[in-house]
Amino acid sequence: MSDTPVPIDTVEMPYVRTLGPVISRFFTGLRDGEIWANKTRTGKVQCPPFEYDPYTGESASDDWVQLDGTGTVSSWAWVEEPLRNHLLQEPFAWCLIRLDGADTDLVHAVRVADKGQMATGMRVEARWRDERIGHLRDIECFEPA
Amino acid sequence: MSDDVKVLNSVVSLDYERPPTRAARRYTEAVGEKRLIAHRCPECERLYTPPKGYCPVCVVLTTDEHEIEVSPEGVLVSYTVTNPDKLHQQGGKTSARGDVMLDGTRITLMGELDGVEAADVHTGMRMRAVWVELEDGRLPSSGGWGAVGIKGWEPTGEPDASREEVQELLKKAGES
Amino acid sequence: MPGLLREAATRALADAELEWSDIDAVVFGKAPDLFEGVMRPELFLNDAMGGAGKPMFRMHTAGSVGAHTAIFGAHLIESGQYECVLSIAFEKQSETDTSRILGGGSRGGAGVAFASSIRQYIEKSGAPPHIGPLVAVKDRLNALKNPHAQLKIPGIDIKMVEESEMVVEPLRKLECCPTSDGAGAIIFTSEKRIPKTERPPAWLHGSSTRSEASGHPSRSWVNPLAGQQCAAEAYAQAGITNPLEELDCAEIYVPFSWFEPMWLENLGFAEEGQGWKMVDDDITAFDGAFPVNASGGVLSANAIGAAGLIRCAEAAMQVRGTAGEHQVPDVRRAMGHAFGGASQYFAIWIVGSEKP
Amino acid sequence: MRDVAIVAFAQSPLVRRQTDFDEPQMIMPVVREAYEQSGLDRSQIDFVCSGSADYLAGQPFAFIRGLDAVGAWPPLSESHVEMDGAWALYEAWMMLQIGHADTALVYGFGKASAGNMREVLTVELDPYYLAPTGIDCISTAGLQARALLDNSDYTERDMAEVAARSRRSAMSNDHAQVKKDVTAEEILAEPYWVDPLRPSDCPPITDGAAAVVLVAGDRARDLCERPAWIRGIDNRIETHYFGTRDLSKSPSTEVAGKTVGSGDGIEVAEISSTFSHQELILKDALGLQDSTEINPSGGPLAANPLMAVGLIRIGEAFNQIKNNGKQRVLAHATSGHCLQQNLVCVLEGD
Repeated sequence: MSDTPVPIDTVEMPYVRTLGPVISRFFTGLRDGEIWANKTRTGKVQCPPFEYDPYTGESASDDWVQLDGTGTVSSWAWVEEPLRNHLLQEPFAWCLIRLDGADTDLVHAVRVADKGQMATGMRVEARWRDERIGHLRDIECFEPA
Repeated sequence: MSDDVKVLNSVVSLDYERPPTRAARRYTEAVGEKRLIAHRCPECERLYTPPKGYCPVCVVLTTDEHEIEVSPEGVLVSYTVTNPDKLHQQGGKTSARGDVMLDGTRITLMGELDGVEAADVHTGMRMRAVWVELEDGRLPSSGGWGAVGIKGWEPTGEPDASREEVQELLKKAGES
Repeated sequence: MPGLLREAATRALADAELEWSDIDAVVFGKAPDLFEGVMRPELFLNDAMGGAGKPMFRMHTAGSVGAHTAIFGAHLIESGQYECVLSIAFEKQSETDTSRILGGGSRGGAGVAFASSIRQYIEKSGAPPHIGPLVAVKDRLNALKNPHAQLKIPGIDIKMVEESEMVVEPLRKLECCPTSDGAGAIIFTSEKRIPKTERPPAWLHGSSTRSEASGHPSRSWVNPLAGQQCAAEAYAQAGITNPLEELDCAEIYVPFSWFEPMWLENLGFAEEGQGWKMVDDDITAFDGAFPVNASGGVLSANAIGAAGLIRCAEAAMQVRGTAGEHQVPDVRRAMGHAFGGASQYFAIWIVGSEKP
Repeated sequence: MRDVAIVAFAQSPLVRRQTDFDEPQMIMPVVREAYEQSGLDRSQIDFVCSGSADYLAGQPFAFIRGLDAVGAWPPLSESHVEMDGAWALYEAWMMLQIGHADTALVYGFGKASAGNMREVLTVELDPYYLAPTGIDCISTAGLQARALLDNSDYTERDMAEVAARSRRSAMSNDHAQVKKDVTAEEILAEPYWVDPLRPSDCPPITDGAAAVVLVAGDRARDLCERPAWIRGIDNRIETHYFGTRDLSKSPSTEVAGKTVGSGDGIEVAEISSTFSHQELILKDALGLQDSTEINPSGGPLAANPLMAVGLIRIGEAFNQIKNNGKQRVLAHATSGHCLQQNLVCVLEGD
């Protein structure tokens, strides 16, 4: 009886997450092929945007700026074997990307032909999906600019 | 504005492996043989079924040597009639669930009441276990608040316990 | 989720006339993470709670968690280590089917487990069947006075409750709590930092938590020892010997109508077997001698993780005199109470309008 | 501040998969050992606090079963944090500070083996911006390691030295899971897992439990030959989204460390450096001198029972005072990805 196989128990729950005004605006922009950032009251441009200044809890300002989807890699980690939920299902780099005009970094994927092309400070640009739904995956990934 | 993206649909799906403990495996085997086993705490003599492999009152582990067989029959000490539709349960009919206190123990086990109309259910009825069928040597997944390995309870047809006897059982169960 | 929390937090800050920067530490509470599908969501919600750079704690003690969250916030102040603490709790149950999580699968929900102990209570105490509906009507009428209550049923009466469908015998639909989204926030300060507002503070006179193991045959679901002991310790701290005389009202966690008489006994407001008579005699009604759940209680809104904190906050509002339309007159001392698990986790606080 | 000391510490075997025991069975012997070490009977414990997380087992209310393991009958004055047991210790310490209790039992437990931790810990991230990308804990640590390599003089060799030393130190720790006489060269020869991390830069998956007994005042000396006095304990959290902070630093650790005097005469530090590069970040944030011995137990790289691993650091630090004659030691616990939240405590002998 000791060799009874262990059953796999899948805990699966669907969630319909209401977004609130700020994330809603950001995701609506992504669906429309646009990247929007908002400003904290101290003028810091956050992308992705938050309802608040993460450092103080103060509400963010109502100022929004549109970014053009190009940016610079601040950090990266190369994944040779993606997990089933990863953004890309081929070898790629997770990256922190400082979009031009933003003061914070966006976490996303960068696709290059070869790991040797990856470097901190490299310039990248967003590659959009044709069919967009209002999700971070509307940007398929970033690619060298 | 009406076509703004208002929600994010996501599915959290995670796989878990939770190997059964030795006590749970032995309990399952016994259920397959339509037997009910329990562990008796060596310190306070409280009985636990399914066996936990420990006594939470005395903080001691229990093992095979503390295993005993208990009667799968007892007295209905409480019940409720549920309308499954209202609780997102499977099935659609009104059903009764009850707590049965096993003979010679202070253990009450909850389960569906079978073989009796909901309107006829009353405390004091003598009940016996209706066993689940094992699937590949395993208990079908149940979860929830029901007893493990026991699908429910059906009347034995024996005479009822009196209201006084039921109160006495409940009182005995509450003693430390 | 962040917006829901911030709605509560910013209102608490406004009530206290304080800023985010005044907060020294954050205590956060909610019930199971599976409800929202985020493991330890305080980690991401922290920024929305103004927690960055501060100490932050996450409580989880099942349904009693909100009250634990409040009590631990008070402890941080009591220690002298902090001057201003935010205790905040929430639940957002609408994003998935939380009954699937509570029921642990397909075989029933919490109501099924509790209905059984309610039947035991009824059989043991000899309470007449209309007691449950009476509680339901009272709490729902109270809810009409509370702008934050979720369920408002104008004109509700016994007949309406008794004619509502039977969900889990003996509980009818209108005797059960709804599924709710909600958040609550309480701000604590040290004595020297009490905000100079027109609204007086509530003072903590006593608090207690008690838990008991679920899985053994000696325990009672009807009158749990942990609840009795929890109340006894809170009374001892507050110097209370006769709670019914010395408290002016209470906010008790009553998710199903019959829990009111059960808990009245468990908390020492009535002798064992007599709690239902207090209900029957309208003593716990809004204009009774000892109003219970003047806010409408959990029967009118049950954002599980927040509900206990809101009970504590409602008790505080009563002693502060800030409860608005559901203010009970002349409240000097009040109880906030919560329970969780299989009637095994209890947390109570007693607040007063005077410094103890 | 009231004097509060640790007088007992026990831990389970720390193993890849505990197949014999479920959670209560895993905790129970540990709790019994802690009671016995302290000389206190269960009835003499005023307050109990635990740390665990539901998502480790994928079941709500994991802590309710944990309560079965400590003898919660008759009822206990009790609480639970959905955090590492180190934070449960903070809550218990607070109960002793305010005089609501004179003794406390603290425990933490987790069976990380039940789920796929790389996927489970993704659920710990922002559900709008991070979790939907599927980014996992090895990848987030990789981003942090790269940020450190880019923004400091540290190299992958420094990381490998940490990883190798941890596994060698673990050889003298009976409870550790990964013990190996390994060199930095051997680790540098490993292929990357998530570049710049190699497998040996990452922690094992571990099942385990730990318990600590706290006592206030002189009574601690009666119960323990050499109690460890909690001279300072603080915890701080940082912003969540990685793009809003400098991952190469740990300002929350720095602030908590300054509050408790981490830079001053620490002989031994037991720190929750879950990944090799995190030891380098933490060492700098805490202001530890080169003379400070770090993780003689092997640390999380040798055994990483989630929700107990931080409490074990405190317990191991206590053992340094009790068994090794050390006078001033430090323990650190962490929570979340990339050192988001950190707890630091300084213990002293008499």
